[in-house]
Amino acid sequence: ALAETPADTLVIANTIDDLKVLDPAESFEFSGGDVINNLYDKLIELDPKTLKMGPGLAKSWDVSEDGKTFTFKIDTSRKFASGNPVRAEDVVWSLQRVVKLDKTPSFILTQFGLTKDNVEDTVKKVDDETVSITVDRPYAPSFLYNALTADVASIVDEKLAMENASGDDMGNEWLKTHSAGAGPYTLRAWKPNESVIMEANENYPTVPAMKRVFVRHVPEPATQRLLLERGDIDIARNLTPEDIQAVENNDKLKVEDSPRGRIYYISGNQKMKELATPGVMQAIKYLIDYDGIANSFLKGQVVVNQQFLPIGFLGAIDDKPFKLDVEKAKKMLADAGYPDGFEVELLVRNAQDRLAVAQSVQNTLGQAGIKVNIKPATGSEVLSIYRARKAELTLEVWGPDYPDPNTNASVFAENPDNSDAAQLTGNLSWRNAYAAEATTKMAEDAVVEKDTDKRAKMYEEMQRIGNEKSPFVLMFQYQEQDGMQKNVEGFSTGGAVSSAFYKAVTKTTE
Amino acid sequence: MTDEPLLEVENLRVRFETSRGVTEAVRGVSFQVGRERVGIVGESGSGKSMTGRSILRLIRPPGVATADRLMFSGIDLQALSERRMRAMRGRRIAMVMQDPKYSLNPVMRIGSQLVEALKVHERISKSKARERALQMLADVQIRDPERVLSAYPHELSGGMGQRVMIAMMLIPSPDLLIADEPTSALDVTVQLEVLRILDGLVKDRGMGLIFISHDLRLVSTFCDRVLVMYLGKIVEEIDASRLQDAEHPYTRGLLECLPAIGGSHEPLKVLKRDEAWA
Amino acid sequence: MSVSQGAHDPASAEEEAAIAGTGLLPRIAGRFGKTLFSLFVTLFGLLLVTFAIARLVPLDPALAVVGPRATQAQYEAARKEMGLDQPIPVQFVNYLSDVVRGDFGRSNLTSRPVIDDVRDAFPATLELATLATLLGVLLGVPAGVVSAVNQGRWPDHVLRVVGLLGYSMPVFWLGLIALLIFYGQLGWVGGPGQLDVSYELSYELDVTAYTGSILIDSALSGAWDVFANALTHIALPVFVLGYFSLAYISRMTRSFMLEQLGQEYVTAARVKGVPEGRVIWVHALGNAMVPLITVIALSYAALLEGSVLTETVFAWPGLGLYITQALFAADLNAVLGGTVVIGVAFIVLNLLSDLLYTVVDPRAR
Amino acid sequence: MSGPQSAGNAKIAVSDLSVTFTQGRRPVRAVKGVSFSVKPLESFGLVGESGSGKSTVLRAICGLAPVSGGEIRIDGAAMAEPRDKAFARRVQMVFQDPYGSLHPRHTIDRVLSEPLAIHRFSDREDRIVQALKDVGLDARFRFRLPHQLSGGQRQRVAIARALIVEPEILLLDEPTSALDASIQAEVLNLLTRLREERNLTFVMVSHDLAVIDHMCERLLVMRGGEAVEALERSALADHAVSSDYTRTLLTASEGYVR
Amino acid sequence: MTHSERSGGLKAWLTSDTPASRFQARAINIWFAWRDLLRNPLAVIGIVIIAALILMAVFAPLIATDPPNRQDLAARLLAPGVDGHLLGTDELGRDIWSRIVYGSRVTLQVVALVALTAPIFGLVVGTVAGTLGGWTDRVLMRITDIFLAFPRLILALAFVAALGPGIVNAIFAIALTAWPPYARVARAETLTVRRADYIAAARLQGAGTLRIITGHIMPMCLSSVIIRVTLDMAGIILTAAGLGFLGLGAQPPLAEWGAMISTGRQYLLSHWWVATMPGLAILIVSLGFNLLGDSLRDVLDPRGGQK
Ligand SMILES: Nc1ncnc2c1ncn2[C@@H]1O[C@H](COP(=O)(O)OP(=O)(O)OP(=O)(O)O)[C@@H](O)[C@H]1O
Ligand SMILES: Nc1ncnc2c1ncn2[C@@H]1O[C@H](COP(=O)(O)OP(=O)(O)OP(=O)(O)O)[C@@H](O)[C@H]1O
Ligand SMILES: [Mg+2]
Ligand SMILES: [Mg+2]
Repeated sequence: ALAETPADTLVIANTIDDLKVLDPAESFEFSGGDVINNLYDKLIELDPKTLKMGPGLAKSWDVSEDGKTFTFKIDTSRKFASGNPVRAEDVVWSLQRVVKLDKTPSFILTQFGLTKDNVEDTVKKVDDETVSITVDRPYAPSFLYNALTADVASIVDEKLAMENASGDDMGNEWLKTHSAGAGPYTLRAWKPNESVIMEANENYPTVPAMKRVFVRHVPEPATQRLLLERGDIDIARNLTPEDIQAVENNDKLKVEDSPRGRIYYISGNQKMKELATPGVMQAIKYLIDYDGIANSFLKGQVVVNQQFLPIGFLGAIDDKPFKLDVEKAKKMLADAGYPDGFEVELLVRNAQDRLAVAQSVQNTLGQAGIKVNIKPATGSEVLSIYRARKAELTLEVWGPDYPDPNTNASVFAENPDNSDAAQLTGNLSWRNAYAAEATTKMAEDAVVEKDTDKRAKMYEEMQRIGNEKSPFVLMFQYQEQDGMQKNVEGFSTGGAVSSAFYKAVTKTTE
Repeated sequence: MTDEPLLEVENLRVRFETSRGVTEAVRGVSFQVGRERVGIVGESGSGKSMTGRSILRLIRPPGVATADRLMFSGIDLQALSERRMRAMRGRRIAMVMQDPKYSLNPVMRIGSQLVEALKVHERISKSKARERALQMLADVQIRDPERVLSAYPHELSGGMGQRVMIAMMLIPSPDLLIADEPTSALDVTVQLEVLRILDGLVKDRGMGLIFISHDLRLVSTFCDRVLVMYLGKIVEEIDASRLQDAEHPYTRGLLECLPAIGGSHEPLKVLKRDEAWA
Repeated sequence: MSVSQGAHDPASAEEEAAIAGTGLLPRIAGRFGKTLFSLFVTLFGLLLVTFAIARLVPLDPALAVVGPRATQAQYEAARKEMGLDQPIPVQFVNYLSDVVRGDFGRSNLTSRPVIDDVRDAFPATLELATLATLLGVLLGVPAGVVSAVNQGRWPDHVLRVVGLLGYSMPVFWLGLIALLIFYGQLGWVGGPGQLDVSYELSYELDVTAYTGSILIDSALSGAWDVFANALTHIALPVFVLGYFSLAYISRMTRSFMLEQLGQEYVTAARVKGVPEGRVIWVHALGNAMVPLITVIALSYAALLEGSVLTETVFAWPGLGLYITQALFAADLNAVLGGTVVIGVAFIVLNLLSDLLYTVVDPRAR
Repeated sequence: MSGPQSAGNAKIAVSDLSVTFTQGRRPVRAVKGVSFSVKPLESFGLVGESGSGKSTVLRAICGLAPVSGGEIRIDGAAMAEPRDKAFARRVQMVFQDPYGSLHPRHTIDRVLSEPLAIHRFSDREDRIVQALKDVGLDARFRFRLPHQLSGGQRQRVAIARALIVEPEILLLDEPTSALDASIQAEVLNLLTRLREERNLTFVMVSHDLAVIDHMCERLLVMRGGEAVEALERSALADHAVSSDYTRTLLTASEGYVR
Repeated sequence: MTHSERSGGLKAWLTSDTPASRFQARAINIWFAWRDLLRNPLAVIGIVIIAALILMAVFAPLIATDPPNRQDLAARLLAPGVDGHLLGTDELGRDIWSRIVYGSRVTLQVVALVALTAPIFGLVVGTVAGTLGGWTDRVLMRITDIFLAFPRLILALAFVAALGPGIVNAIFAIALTAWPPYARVARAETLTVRRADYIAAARLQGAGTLRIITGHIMPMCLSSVIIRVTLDMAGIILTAAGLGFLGLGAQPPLAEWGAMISTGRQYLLSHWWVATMPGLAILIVSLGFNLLGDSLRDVLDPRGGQK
């Protein structure tokens, strides 16, 4: 309470230590998304409230008869924050740039058949107001449109970026720490592990009410709560259930829940004899105290979701076939040939909530005789082991990359080549040596299914098959609980499909 | 010179109470000192230093010193407040410590230490004090007093350190000087120089001197009177000149066990200690 | 029983001949040159060890850069770009030659040159460590002296227990509890971080970054409100770290003072009639200062390097936190760079304490 | 001045010995070209004031000082560098400071049994008991630590340690300067007796002419690292000395003259 | 005199000034140090705390009221005293008192192992460097300096990161970072004794370098090293706890005090006891070691002015 936050400034406490680059062609972290989403506009934008697609830098769009060529009409009245007008060239350059730079998130575009070699021809300026994208197969249009709402498809100010380019990096080095977008905000300052300061983009059609957004890195939830209670910040984004309870009981504050796209799961490596034995992974699915966890130490932070699609996605279903049932699981284990259980290692990232879940899992699996040894490791170590197919059980989290069901189906239910040599290191099924025979074909077909309803049905089917066959024990979907001052309105976390939006936020002063 | 003794000590006792038992370092010592040279001899550990220190009330815990009477030129030293006692120390009674190597502050220049000895007792300007210090160093036969003044203790030889120590204690012109083995660290040649200085002071200034040593031959030739200590007690008090006639077997033993140049090469006589002496 | 002082000083004859000796300055210069050499050797060793550890650690910097979704090809490309495909000795030579040119590489955690990151983080650590050490010295030395003078009596017991408590308290725990009480409950001090969020904005706008230290910069810029706010924030971590350093310094002071108070020159000073206060605070402490300087320098160095936990608790954007996070994120350039900076700081402090030592102790010249 | 003597029948022959220490970077020439020789079964004295290099000469014989010139022969033979166990069996030394020459944490028993162990003596138990008896120490001192002994008792232990390996030569570095006169007499008597019983050759250092006169047949006066003159014992009593320095030493040892 | 010890019983045997055997000589020394220690009230408190810690670790199953890892999600975050949970329960509904009791085993293990390894290694390095001097000294001390200049916690972190988290690795890492100060202490002490006459005497006796280092020099360095070890115990406990706090020490579900604070800190505002109780445990135990170490120095350290 040393000072109230300024009326035209939105102050947010968040953990942003994962923020490392702000170039939309490269950034692939949650915090990066929260920033980039507000610095850049894409061709197609999501509405902060409804999260439905609407025009962005493209006024309208269309798809050709053969379903392979998409055209976008550019809104040339828009300007970048630098004052440069938004041109068809910028759009073409930005999308080609992603493919050419070939950074991690590029697959979101390259999965449509765009390659370094063909991108000059497949992404083209038709005229000053029109851009066309030609894909290799007649994909479901919703698939491409959804992909284009991802951060990686942000439109970058070519002139500004090229002025700051070094070598042939297309401005990559400079854009890591600067912004060149047409979004509602521009980057004023970013101090790694400290803060991000954004200022309103004066060239944005509807200038946001919050002239400044200040995101402060505060790693401790308890600290965030204190800051919130003292009025030092407007929004606290990483509160624990206990803190949330306190915030709820505080009449100056409020809590807003929003489901996020991240999925909590445990996977069993099919290279391990015990885990590959039919019935074992199914038994484990009955050995998780889903409700106990969701109602105690993760209360409010997660909702039980036993499917690979988060609620909010096309094709998501709300089936919850599993619950803690030790007797049943014991029987299943006995049938599988392990009446006395076995010993297994659970790889888990060294974070508090995950360790708590791991300990609970250790406890309940132990009740059926499965002796779990928790192996905590840093994030990148977990990843190395996991990617090398060397994990046994892995407790991990998966976040969708773009708001289309394929983002999850392609990793949970599709495995084009289960051999070690294939090195499909980004694919969860491959990492767990799960061939996904029953669903691989379905997933491949679903992306070219033009009928959205039919497409949804296909994903529902894949999930049900997964429940029976996959070595993925899907447990929860994240839910973000933000504590905020009562007077803050219009803040959106982006729900399950996107990142935070600040442009609609207002603060009423009493 | 007055007849009244400068210092009167009666039944002085020093006890150390430690966890491993009680040690009585000095057990009822009485003597008087006038403006003369009084020697205290005795073997190591006989309580010579403790006697000297307790006169200045400088026995540190766990040691405790008591006396029936401790008078210094009419002042009861035991009755003085710590502050008044401090004024006595250095100014009226000074003590040359046993080993100059450990008795000078190693991180302070000799000059500062000398000046300090003056300044705690007199209001005196810095330059005046310096002058006096130079003079004092010259008095104790230091050849290059300027250089010594700006030197640190470790830069001095043992003999120079001892003379500096003497200069430091003499600079406020005390009435009584307790010299605790002032020459034991010195070569025979230097030893005699130092003694000559002390001798001069007693003669010229009328200072009283308590000369502590274990070297019986030295004490007998240098002092007027000798106190012989054994296990914390004075076993004999005798004029130095009459030492050859000493009666106490301990004193005699000490005298006889010394080898002498040109003496016989028979085994030396050894002292036979008698329980009754203690 | 101590080894008795030999009856003769074996070095006296020689020393008599060389009272004045060579001047202080050339000797210090000679020492300096020698120390400079050992500094380079130590630094080289430091780099070698750091590098070895960095390569031993099963963390994969390339993987950390490309992230979980990367394809094998992207991963390989990143490895190549970072030079990780080369043999390790070659990597080390490359790294060394970069470091010699002042290039510590780029942090993949922040995408900035490590040097820039360190330049941002170090002042925060320096501020904290300096103030904490100051507090530790200003309170710890007198406490230690009083304790020694009263050995075995109640002031000694009280001061020792207070000191030992500070030495026994996990800093991170003390920090949390202090934060809870003084910030959470009482609101007397600022919260975690270096400034209130609102002041952080005005810091961005009104304060010129002369040195990188918020306190100094805001004072130089005349932004006194920012300065005052920064003070309320630094107060608690300084107190927590300062308590720790106080505990250590007072304990060492006590032990050095006990040693000095038993020396003959102290008695000699008393014999001269020097007042007790001067005996203790000038004579004894003057000598105790000699070993104490090293102790203080070491504790200062330890604060510079070791406040990782405090920095975590107080969200203090300092070097310790930076390196720790870098370590967790497999950001090896940052770890190496930060470690080298701390190592250099340590060595420089050692050097300084060496020099100070020669100033304070004539025997060491 | 004593020139290099014929090493023919000398037990110890030191010729033109120089020792140079380096202190910091400065070289300190502690002994500058000293020569003397000691006949078998003789007791030889070294006198001089503090720092004159007396101890250094003894240490050089034992290989404990950096010899920069000259040579040392025992029974006409040069010695191994560094000194070996065989040397230890023949030459032993008693140090100046009884407080510093006994390991403060070793019991007397350990002090005496260690050399026996090193030289693989068999009947160690008996030898220790005998050694204590030889130097006139009660057996109950055997398991005490040095700090529980008086200076004279310690010096006896040091002597016992030196004699327990049955050497031929005993180097004595001011064995009584740290002791009271009364105890000095006991130790000197002890040394005299043991020398006769064991047929030892002594080299004894002291700054006290009287002690040297009492103990030694011949002596060398040293000053500032150099030999001033070599004398027979009888010369001292007769004041038949040639150098001024020796004369000063002689007068000084008679006490203070008003 | 000689027979008095037989008649006077143990006490007389221990206070005799004429020990009759090596064993008795040693026992007498220890006895007097012990008596001096007991005279010091702070030391007694320290000894009591450490004794309590040891008893707690040994009899953990008897003292604990619950198995340390028994979860009960329904009874999570109970306040101290509720439902018979002496110090309350943690986020998974485990009994905090029982976890603290079992945690004492981890703490004791850390202390014991580090105290056995690092000082011995440091002692060897320091005495060898100090005794041999020259190049050996220079090389060894340079290595020591490098490890000393290395940020300690970060070095430990790096080692743990390299070896993988876990209590054994944490102990190893702490030991690896803890030895340089011992090496320095030992070397400094060696330098003061290596010129002593008793070392020269041993040389003259024909003793080899190995014998001199192990038999003559090491015993002299031992007491400074032991004092430092006791004083460092607290630091070791705190470092282990710090590693636990950063998630790199003992791994779940093993009850380790630092890790308990770490998980408890997010409940600090609403459920203070979860982090505070293990914090107090660390505080008390390290205070115990500190009190003992500090007093031990007064008793053993020849510089302390006693004896
Ligand atoms: N701190 C102490 N604790 C116990 N006993 C002590 C202490 N200081 C001195 N003593 C004892 O006091 C006695 C007298 O000591 P003092 O220093 O007066 O002897 P001294 O005659 O001056 O001997 P020296 O010729 O060796 O200087 C000794 O027996 C010694 O053991
Ligand atoms: N280890 C050393 N390093 C440097 N100088 C030394 C060393 N040992 C002795 N000296 C010097 O050598 C000279 C002779 O020393 P030595 O000990 O032989 O004299 P001493 O005649 O035995 O004197 P004292 O009577 O004091 O024992 C002295 O000037 C001393 O400073
Ligand atoms: Mg004395
Ligand atoms: Mg000598």
